[in-house]
Amino acid sequence: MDFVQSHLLSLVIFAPMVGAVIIAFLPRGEGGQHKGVALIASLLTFALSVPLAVGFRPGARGFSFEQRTDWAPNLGFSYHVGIDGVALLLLLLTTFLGPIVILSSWKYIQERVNLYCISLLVLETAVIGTLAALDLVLFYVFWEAMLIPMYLLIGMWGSERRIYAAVKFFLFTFVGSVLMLLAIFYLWSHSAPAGQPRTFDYVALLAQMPPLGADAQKWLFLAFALAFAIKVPVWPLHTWLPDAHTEAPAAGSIVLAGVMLKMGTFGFVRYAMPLFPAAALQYVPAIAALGVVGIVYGSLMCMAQQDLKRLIAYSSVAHLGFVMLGLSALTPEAVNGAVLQMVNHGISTGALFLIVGYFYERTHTRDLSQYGGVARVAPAMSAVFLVVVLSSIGLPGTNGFIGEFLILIGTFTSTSPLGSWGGTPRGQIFSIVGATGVVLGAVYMLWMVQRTLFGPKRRAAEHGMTDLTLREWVTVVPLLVAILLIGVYPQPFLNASRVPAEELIQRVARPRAARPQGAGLQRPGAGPPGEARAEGER
Amino acid sequence: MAETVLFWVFFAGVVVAGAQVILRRNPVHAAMSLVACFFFLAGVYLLLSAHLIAILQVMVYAGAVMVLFVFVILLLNLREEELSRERVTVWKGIGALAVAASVGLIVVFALRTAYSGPVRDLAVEQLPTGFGTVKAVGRALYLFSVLPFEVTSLLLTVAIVGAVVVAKGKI
Amino acid sequence: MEVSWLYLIPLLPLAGAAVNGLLGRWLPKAWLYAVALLVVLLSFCIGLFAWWQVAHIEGETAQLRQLVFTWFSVGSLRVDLGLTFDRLSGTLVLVVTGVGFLIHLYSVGYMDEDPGYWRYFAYLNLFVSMMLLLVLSDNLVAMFVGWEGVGLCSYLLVGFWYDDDAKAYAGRKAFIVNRIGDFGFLIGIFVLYLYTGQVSFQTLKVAPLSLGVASAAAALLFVGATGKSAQLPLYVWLPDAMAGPTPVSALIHAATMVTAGVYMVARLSFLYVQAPGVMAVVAVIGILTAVVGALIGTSQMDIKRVLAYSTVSQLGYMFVGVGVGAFAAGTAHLITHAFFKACLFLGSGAVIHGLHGEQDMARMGGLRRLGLKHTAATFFIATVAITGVLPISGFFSKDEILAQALNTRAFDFLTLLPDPSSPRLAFLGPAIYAIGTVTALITSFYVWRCYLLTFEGEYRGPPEVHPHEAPWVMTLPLWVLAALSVVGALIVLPSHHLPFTWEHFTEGVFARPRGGPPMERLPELVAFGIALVVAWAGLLTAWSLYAPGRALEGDERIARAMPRLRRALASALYVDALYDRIVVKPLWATARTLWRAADVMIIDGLLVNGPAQVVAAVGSVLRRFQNGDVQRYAAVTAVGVLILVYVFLVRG
Amino acid sequence: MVGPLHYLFLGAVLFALGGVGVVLRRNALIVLMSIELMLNAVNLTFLTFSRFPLVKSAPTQAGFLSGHTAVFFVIAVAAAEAAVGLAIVIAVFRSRASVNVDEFDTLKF
Amino acid sequence: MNFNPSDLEGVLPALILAAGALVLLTSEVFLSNSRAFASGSGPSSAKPAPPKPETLGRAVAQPVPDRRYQAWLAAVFAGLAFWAAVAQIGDPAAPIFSGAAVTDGFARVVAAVVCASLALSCLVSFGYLEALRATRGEYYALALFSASGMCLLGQATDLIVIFISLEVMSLAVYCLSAYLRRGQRPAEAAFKYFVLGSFASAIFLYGAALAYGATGSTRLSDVANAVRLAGSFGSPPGTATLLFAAAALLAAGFAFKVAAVPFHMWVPDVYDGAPAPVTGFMAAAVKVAAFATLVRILVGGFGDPSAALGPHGWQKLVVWLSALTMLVGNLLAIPQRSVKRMLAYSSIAHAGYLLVAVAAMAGAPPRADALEGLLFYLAAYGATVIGAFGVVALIERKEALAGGGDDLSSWAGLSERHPGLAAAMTLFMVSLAGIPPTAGFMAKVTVFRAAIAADLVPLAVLGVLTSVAGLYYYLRVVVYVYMVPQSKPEPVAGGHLIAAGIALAGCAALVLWMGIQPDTFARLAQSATTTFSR
Repeated sequence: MDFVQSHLLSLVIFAPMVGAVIIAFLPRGEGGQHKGVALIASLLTFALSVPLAVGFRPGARGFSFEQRTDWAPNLGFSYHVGIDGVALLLLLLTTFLGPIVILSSWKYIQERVNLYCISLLVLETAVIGTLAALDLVLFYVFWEAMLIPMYLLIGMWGSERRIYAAVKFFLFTFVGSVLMLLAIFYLWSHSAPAGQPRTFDYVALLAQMPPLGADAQKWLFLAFALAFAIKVPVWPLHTWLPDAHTEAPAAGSIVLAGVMLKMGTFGFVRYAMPLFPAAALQYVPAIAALGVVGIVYGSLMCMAQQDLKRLIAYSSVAHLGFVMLGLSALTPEAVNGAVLQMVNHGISTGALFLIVGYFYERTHTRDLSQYGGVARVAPAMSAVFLVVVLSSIGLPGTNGFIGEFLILIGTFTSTSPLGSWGGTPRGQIFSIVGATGVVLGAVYMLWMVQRTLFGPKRRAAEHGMTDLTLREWVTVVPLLVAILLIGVYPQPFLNASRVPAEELIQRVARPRAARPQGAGLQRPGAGPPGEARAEGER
Repeated sequence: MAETVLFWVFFAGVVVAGAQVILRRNPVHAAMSLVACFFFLAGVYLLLSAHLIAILQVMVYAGAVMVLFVFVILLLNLREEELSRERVTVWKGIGALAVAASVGLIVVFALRTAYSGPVRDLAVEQLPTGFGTVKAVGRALYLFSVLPFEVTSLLLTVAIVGAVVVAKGKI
Repeated sequence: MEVSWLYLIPLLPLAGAAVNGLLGRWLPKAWLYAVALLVVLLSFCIGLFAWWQVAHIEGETAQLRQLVFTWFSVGSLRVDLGLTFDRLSGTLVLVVTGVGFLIHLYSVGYMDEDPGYWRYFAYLNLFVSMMLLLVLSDNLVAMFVGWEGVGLCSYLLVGFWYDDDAKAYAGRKAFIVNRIGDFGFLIGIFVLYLYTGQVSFQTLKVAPLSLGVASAAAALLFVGATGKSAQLPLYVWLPDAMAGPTPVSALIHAATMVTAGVYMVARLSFLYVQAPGVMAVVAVIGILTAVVGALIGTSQMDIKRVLAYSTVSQLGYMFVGVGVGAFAAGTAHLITHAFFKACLFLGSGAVIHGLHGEQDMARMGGLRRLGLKHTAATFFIATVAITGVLPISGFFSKDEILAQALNTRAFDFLTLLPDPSSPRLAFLGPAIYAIGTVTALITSFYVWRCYLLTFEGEYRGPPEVHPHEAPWVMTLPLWVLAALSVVGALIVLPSHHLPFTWEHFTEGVFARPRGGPPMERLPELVAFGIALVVAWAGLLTAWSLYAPGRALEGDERIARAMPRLRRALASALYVDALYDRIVVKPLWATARTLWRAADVMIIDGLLVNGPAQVVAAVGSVLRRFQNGDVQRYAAVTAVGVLILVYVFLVRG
Repeated sequence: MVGPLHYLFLGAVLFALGGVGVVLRRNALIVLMSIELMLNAVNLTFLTFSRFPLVKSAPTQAGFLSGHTAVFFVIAVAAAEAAVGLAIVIAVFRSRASVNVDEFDTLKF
Repeated sequence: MNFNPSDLEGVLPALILAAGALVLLTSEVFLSNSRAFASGSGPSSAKPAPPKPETLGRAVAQPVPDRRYQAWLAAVFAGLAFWAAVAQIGDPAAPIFSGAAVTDGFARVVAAVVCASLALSCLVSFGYLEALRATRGEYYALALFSASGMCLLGQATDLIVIFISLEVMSLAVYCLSAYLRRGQRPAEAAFKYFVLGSFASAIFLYGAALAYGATGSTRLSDVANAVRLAGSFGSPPGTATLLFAAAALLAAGFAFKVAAVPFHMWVPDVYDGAPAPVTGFMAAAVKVAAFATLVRILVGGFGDPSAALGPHGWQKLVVWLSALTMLVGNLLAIPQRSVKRMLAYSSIAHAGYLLVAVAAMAGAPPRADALEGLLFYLAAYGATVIGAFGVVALIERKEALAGGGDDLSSWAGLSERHPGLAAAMTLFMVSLAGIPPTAGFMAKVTVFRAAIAADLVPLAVLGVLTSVAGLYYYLRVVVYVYMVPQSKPEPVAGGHLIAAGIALAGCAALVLWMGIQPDTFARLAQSATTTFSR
């Protein structure tokens, strides 16, 4: 038991991997067994991750469930894992989605099932590892280990243009990460004063790295940011996403949208911004601007799509634009909102892809013009779809609202990090433009809903469109519960991210001295730019 | 004085014969020119007091290697029409120029300036030890070049085996 | 006063919605009806109980409060799910649950045969719950939840018969137009939060605000109100929203949801009085909406559309009320309007029900004598109330608004431009009064036209349709509402001293507008006289054109006299087409163009695949160099040697 | 008086001739011969440097005549190379009945 | 006497390999005789598993002596030599044969990698040769000979010894390239390799002669001394320029062997034309030996920054070579349709990455982390590329019989026919692309980390960016293996898969091991650098 306690996080990381190894040794061609093992492994992972959530102290600074073992002392990196609130949330999201993902394609995937299950499980391990890693090389290993299983998922079980999409996905994300790798090396080589042992350890880097020059910081930040921005994806680095999503099988899309994209935003929170605070502060206006562009642009793109999955993919661009906007606003509201929005997007868009996957299983088309009248033949599925769509457009009472609201209000009140344009704080402009995304979101999402669910029955609905089966219910109910739970009682989630968010803001936006937290009022013109919001005058 | 004359004779011989090697169309002629070239070179070696090497040059090169060449030429039995005209492409020209230029650069920048001081002549300095004689070279060989010597034996084995394997009819 | 049971008021309908929505398909019909009706009734009873308590507390603290839980709290932002039951919200709770219950009851009859009845009642319950949350919430964010929640229900109910693309579209349009308004609402919240750090009404009330901030916040919030309450320029969704079942139109698009904007402005009266300029805008928008709505109403042939434009118009009156600072008058009209407009809509519903779905007044007529006695009678009463030909509820509440507009001094100190020398806006009040009076005439005209065309004269419908009266579950609510339309007059009697009048009752709830107490520009009795005359003028005009037996002659005469105007009005002044041309189409076209040009071509084609293709092309060109000629290879090697030698010897 | 430079120059010329031959001649056998020329040029250079050393100190025992031993080995290597080279030429000739170097272009791009 | 018998211990791996080669040669003599009679009366019963005619595409009825033990024997000798190298790994460095060679950690690691490559290659060759009915003792003997030459190259510190060892290695490899007599390709490859290789050795040798001229010795230590003194007061005035010329020519000679652009032209044709197992051996072992020697010459001979060469000496040049090599290698690999040829260009690209490590080494004393990185990279690349060519060998058998080359289309649908093979190939491709958790990634880590630490940031950036292009063509193999349905009906030639299976499994295990637990290898590399004898 002691072992379990002290290795809990590692167990969570590698539990799916164990499942994958078992599957690799099972005889081929026995479909049920593979899926069964995969399901058990993912359920076990989820079960193991529950104690993480229970044992987590939301107020604690630093990292919880830390474990540190020698890995390659001669090369200077170690196996160091641990989680903070943000990582915990995303980790839970991942383990939560794990069984759902495996169940989602239970029947649809009939070819090379073993490889499919292995890919999914390895992917899960890689994602969890990415979240938990506290050593930069370890992080990078997991980061890139995500690529291959995803690549196989898209390329082997995807639709017509799957190869193009898979290769594009791989290359695109790879371009960014290799530069990050170099930046990691640079950090390593400057991690200690000359003569002292250098380190890849994130905690140690934060604590003891000698300050970097402004120029170095800038380039390093850009290298990290590029890797993460591609993964997010930030406009204009997003074009791999629609292709990947469109061609991937449902499970692939769910994982991609549900957890993988979050690795990019997570990277910003965990690495790019805290490691290079000065550069981050310099670039947050640009990032925020890109986020806003992403929101509006992504929404407009959605309106031009005829392909159901492509539309949702573009909506991801818009949603993650919100996250980027929130992160760069650097106010407690916005950052917490952004973190929550990561989770929200994982649940909502994951659920969207899940249900669209069910559509596709039945109709074998993603073409919106083939759909229509689904609500008549599959009312329950349509209702679920509608709820998910509503969550996706941020209807109050669903999870989406909390995230978008916090991000927008946080951005609106953000002053110093984002600067101003001719006296108008940029935060306000960004927030207002970003809020148009809320309107546009309703426009395209409800348009999509109408095209699919409503209206007279069209070809797709005529073709053996059946309602949710029991298995499918099992997959959607947890998602619906999560959507409503976060929508109604988000506080536990926000508590988890509170401390990391504070630390991030502290590090980036208020580097000089610790300033009082809490109620901040800023009257325009009350202080020179760079002055943080003053305490509670009203 | 005789040395000078001999040198220039050998020089001309080497250069002309060498040039013939790369100019003659017929490989038999080229091979014969090469033999001539080797002989002239042996002469040059003698001028350099490399007696043993001069002998080896004649024996190994002119005697063994060139016989092998001629043997192969005859074996292949190339007919006249197969000895088609040379085609000098752009890149061949560039390559030839590059070779010439490289060597030229080495001559101009490295070799020309090498002997800026007084020239030592070991053949004169080390006369008692017998510069270049069989005995002296043999001593150097067996006392200080054990490893290369042994490796050379390895090399010759490889060459024999390799040549047999490659030239064998079919595998 | 803190109580712990207030949450039951919105929660019960929510529970009903959950039960009906999740299990409705399998529940016996009667059970489902019971659940749906009982939860609303229970809410009503609790509301009544609470109202009774509140009514007995004097002064500004006349309210019940409950902090249900802290919804979320981040940084300095703290959003509670807090409920406040004061005299304003309490009364609205009663209206919502009361009228809501009646409409539920009515729906039992109306929707009985629809296969989606369980869905319908779930939505309706949900709507009541959300509306109650909107009304009761003690802060802007929670209000926004209800605000969007009712929007959602509106979306679901308007598009209830989603098989019809047009109806689904109408629902979508309602939601999206509302969202545009909500956008303003959100930004308004942000502005208030930025400058005060607060979102709850209680603390906002005492927070000092500069004129600019107050104006910005008030204006932005009002944008939300224009969306929700169908004011210019965002009213276009409401007529289309008539695609939903008629009880829905009655409840959501007449009695409750669409008045949320008015409620919000009244709730935030403390904010609006700090922004007199915005109040002027509210009033102007209100009166313009009123007159536009009324004008369009004159030329509609669909009975529900007539009522829809009428609603738009009446909402305009309400905004005039709150805009001129007469919050009590505005909200009073809200209440009375809830009664008579619900009655009208339900009446039209009964007609449609009786005619098996017929909505075109051209195919109605004479229904009073064809058996729809109750319907005709109640419709008549409600018509009287709305047109004000007799001094019952509508007469007084509307007149009070117009009088207040005439007499207000809220605009006396306003100038048109920030420049103090620019013209003052003191004329605004009287101008609004004048327009409002004309509008009243038009209103009287078109509502009577509607009544006459529907119930009087000869039946013009197809002979195979046999009109029949609705069952008692439908007529009962009609009668109750008709009665309320009459009795409602009590609370709006123009006496400031009667203890039961609305104005008296809500003393202390609303802030006082700046500019001092109203001055009497016209004697009260004269104003009454004008109002009566105007109402009767409308009635007589309508009679002269649409008197029984004349069938549709009136319309034809108008069309002959003013063909272009008539066409324009019948097409709702082409506003929809205009929006389509300047907003909707360009937006979609932009999206498509941007996708093709920016995304596919520039970003993906040029910047992403471009380099890849260039690299591939360079590779496949370069490989030609590797032509298999060993001497070329040797030559390249020689060149390499040359380079090395050069670098080492010459450059080294 | 003939000095070391003359020998070195001769070596260089011979080396260049050999190099040019490798690059220019089509006949595979002549290409091999050219390589032999290059090796001989190197031998000449070795011998020259061996006789006319640049270093001021007296040659060490190991260094003394190491140029000659080097040439000894080079001759051996050259012989070995020639044997293998000719064998390969035979093999090539067997497969395509030609010794024209520029016709050996099955493998390309 | 300057010969010390204990010096032989220092060249033990080479000795074992040479001995093994002789044993194999001798065995062939006996074997052929005895079998010639035994097989006179029809197919021998001592042949338990005759190659299946249908898998060979050609029915050969004539009896063939059973030579299947040869591969295992060769592998055993390779293993012995490997063991000999590893057993000495911690011993102190010592010059042997009066300074003509040295035995140090670096040499031992090089020998170990070479021997491991050899062992794996022998196993890969087994099935290939059997399927083509081309097993001969000479093949393995030549392989062992060339490995022996490589081991010597790794420890030679005398230019003449380097030259001769180089020739031992090269001649053997030329012959191996031409070993098969199927179609025109092997002989052509061997001829090109031979001509260009000899050309390059001649150039190298000329450089050696010039170095000899400048120093009066062919010992690298003497060269190093001369470099240290060049241009200074005590040294003869002409020395410096001679040394520069020598450096240029020596560098050119080994730039050719390591396949640095523009000395790379031979690589694609030779790799393409040679039998796949030989190509794998070349790519892995020849590269190791060549880089080891390049390091010996550049670091050991010219490592000291002299006034004329600047503080980093040849670094700038290597940087340019490296940049060019990475670019050209990756660019030209992209349009290839033949996996073998693609791997050839990829090997050029990898030479570029290895040159990054060489460039990062520059300085006095040489940067240890770069040297470690180089060794690690070489080992990782070796394991990967032998595996990759091992798979190619299995795929290629059929085409090789007909004298053709492979094409991507022969790879389509491999994962359905041979999932294990497909997985292995994917692993190797992933490793070549440098993606965790594989050896290739860790190799990239060690090399580029060293480059960054040596302030070669632009080079490192170019390196990783070109590796993205690399990813593209590696992925294309995976695409065909996993995602493109099989178009050609015929399966991969089966039979004789045990040895190849062991070899591939070994390679895969190594690739994963180095990727997941690189510390073992990093420690070896470190011990190599701590006792690196300059």
